[in-house]
Amino acid sequence: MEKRFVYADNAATTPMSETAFNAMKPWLTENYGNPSSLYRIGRAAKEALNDARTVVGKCLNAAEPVNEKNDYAPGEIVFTGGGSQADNLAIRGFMHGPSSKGRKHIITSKIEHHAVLYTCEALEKEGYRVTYLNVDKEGRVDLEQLKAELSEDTALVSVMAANNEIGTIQPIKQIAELAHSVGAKFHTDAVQAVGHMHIDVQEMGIDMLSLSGHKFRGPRGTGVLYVKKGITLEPLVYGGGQERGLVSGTENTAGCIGLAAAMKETVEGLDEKMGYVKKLTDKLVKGIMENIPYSHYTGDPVNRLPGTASFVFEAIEGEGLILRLDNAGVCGSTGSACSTGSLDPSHVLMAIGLPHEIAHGSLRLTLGEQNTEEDVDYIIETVTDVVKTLRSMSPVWEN
Amino acid sequence: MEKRFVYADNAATTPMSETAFNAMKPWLTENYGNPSSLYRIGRAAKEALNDARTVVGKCLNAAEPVNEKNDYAPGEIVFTGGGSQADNLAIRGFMHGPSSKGRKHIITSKIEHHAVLYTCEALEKEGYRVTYLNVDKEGRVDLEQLKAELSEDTALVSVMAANNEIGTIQPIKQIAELAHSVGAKFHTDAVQAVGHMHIDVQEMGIDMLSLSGHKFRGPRGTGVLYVKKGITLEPLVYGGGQERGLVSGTENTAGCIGLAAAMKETVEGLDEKMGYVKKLTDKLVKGIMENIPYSHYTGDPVNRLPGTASFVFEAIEGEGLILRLDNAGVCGSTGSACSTGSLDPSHVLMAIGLPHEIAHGSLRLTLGEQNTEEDVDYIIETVTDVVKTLRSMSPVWEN
Amino acid sequence: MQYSEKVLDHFTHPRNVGEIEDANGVGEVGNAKCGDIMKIYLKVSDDGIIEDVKFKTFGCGAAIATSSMATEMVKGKSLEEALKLTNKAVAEALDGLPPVKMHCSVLAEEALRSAISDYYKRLGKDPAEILGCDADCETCHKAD
Ligand SMILES: Cc1ncc(COP(=O)(O)O)c(C=O)c1O
Ligand SMILES: Cc1ncc(COP(=O)(O)O)c(C=O)c1O
Ligand code: FES
Ligand code: FES
Repeated sequence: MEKRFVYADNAATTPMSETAFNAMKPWLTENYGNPSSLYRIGRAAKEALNDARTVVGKCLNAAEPVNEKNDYAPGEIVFTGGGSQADNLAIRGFMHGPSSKGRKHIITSKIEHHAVLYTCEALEKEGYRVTYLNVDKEGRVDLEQLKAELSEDTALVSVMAANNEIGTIQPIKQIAELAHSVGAKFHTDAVQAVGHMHIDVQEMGIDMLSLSGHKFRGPRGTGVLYVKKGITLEPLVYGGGQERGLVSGTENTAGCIGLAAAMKETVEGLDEKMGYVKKLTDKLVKGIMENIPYSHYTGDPVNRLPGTASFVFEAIEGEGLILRLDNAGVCGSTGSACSTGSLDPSHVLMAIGLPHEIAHGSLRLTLGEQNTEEDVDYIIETVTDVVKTLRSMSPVWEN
Repeated sequence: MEKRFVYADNAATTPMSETAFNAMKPWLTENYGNPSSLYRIGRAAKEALNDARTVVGKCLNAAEPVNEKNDYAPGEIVFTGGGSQADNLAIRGFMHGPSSKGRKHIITSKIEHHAVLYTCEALEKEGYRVTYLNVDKEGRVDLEQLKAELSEDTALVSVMAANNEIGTIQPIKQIAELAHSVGAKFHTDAVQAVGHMHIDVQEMGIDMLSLSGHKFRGPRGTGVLYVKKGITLEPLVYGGGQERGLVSGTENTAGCIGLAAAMKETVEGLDEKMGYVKKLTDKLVKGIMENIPYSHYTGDPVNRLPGTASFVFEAIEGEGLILRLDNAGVCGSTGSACSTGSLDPSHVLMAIGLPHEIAHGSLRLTLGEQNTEEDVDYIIETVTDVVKTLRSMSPVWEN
Repeated sequence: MQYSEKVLDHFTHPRNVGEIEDANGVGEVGNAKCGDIMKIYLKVSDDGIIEDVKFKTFGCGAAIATSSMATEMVKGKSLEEALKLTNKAVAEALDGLPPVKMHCSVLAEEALRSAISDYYKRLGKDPAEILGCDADCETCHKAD
């Protein structure tokens, strides 16, 4: 097959869409008013920012706006500098703020993103108690354990909507209900979910939700924390009082507008687009599993993000795999420890019970609507070749 | 005079420069690799990000890079989502981190930006002790008070390089020396200073310095905290470990590159550009003071930012002034309480000793290199007219 | 904070600005420390109709716009009708005010009541009997 360039790492970041870029451009250049300024060009920026808020609110089915022109249910949509900032604000801000009502217990899962895990660990040092739920082999959180751990001291349950490494989708509606049954609030890190599955904060009982612009073809350095009306957080950034005082700093108007434009675009016709992506992914998974012996599919085969295909290959190491795939024009990622210089492979692969030596050979390929059948054929062929080559060099490989 | 549009609020934000936009553009569109990714397009992003770091480091005269291709004195340049984030990280991160060595006292000034003041107030609630230094009528901090307050318990002195409302420049080198004399570290909020005066972190004895991209014609939502080697902070945002673990989150490559490009451009030929801006500002101040009776110049007439002209006019209120100037095409700002819906006028105008009723009539005009002599003539004429009209409507004005 | 087009119009082209030389009712409320003072001049006819009204205001855009709108709304009306004018009605007539600016509209209502009170006082009547108070208490001189 002819060499091609295939970007199959859409869970890491996505190419910005033309729609998003075009929406941003005027706000990067001619429309430079500061939204806090009193004069016309400032007010225009403020209005555009609130329009962006409204778009995001609608995509999540947040509460109705209080009035046509102004904030979308004032404060429900809080712009941040990315998904990590949203996660930090949600968890630290909630536990330190009045809405936690003195409760000191957090429940989360073992396979959360580090933005959630490390925030929780920092809170543990301050004296909060954190339960990290186990997950099964396919990455689904243990609901029985959740039920057993919930108590009147539980302030917050934070479980991601979908996992970034293996794509497993969690039963968040059920988790939210359980959390609410003891009076706790529910936060979900939906950074990987937005644009890949339907989200309805009201229907799903979500109290807080994090998302990140660049994961759905919006700009880098932009994110949103949805905060249900009535919840009061401690600020992440103190200062001039922007974003309801939660994330002070002159607003990145262009970024917020780009995020909203990308979100609207991504949510439109989602079913159809995801149907297409899922078909590609299924083909990819089938091809790889058939071609490559001693390979294992990771994640939940049914409840998973349509674009995520993740594997482990025995007897090889992930970093080398990524670098060789790159030479062949394919961009993917790995949870191998070697890729980060740490000792342990990805905490997610550990949590689903993979032995160290196998977890090292992990590969995550994440497809988007830009990908084609030809891309998939090319990936299958390339991965097969590369795995074969690496195995032929591996002392632990016996034919 | 013919109506024109004059943007004279460069301290609020600046129009992005073409250089910055052009530098960013490819990183918004075609070069979308995540800097943490192992493959080529990821590594290219990482490299570009570190080049941006190097540019910023050079502009501040940070320590020499450890090697040619990599981080500028690893970690000295930390990218943040803006000036407020840099201030929060510097102060909260330092006090909570190991470098404060258990000392519990902070010294700052009464005229800092709210990003500093409110962070300090939050720390007070946690049990830290904060001294807010007085300033004189021209806005210079009281060095005698500083000397008297410094003790072995003082961990950090944070005084802004130049004030955003009245433009007064502080003797930061002297302040840094005093801080060091008791073993405290020195942070300066240089958000308004960068691009308007020379900054040399080594020569000035600065341990930490905050800056914000959009104040010198770079992009919104980008900033930097310079952190001198050897200082360890607690993170502002926990997560994937980006920016030395201090501000986790997928890097806003385009934004950082835009900031660096704007910074380089702004620092080149600074003397000449600032000479030009100062001439304009002097003319503006002279014209307004001569034309308008019962007007007062605020700030230090000598040690001030070259582009800042700030005034108070008796018997009128600032919000109305700004709105009418806007109608005439002139963008400026005010510290009036009415402009923000708060009860008190700007804390800076209070700190320099202005009575409430006079502080309400404040006007800040901040010029940049884009402004011309004609702009200045037009501003003088317009402000004179508007002040006259508003006074004619004011019950407290007697001819 | 966003002003409606109407607020901006009344702020930019305020109606009835100035003083009335031979006013027979003058009221002033607010204080400069809070950043707003409003003074209203009334020319009331013998049969109790507001023939002319003018104002002077030291205050924000909303303060000036509400002064302008309030004077428009009472011009040609009887004192009884004028006394029924509420700050809410003034704000509504301006297509609303930002929440943080509602207190500025109170000022217009109070200044008007104060001027009407002054008119009655000049006639030797006790305004408290008609207004329910003499429109000169501490509440009337507070910014919000
Ligand atoms: C002195 C000073 N510090 C901090 C900031 C905050 O910067 P940013 O709005 O980029 O967060 C500003 C500007 O708003 C400022 O003028
Ligand atoms: C599940 C999840 N949460 C949070 C994040 C953090 O988002 P960002 O990098 O935009 O801060 C990511 C992506 O990196 C993610 O995949
Ligand atoms: S007069 Fe001060 S807010 Fe209206
Ligand atoms: S309400 Fe004003 S005097 Fe009573």
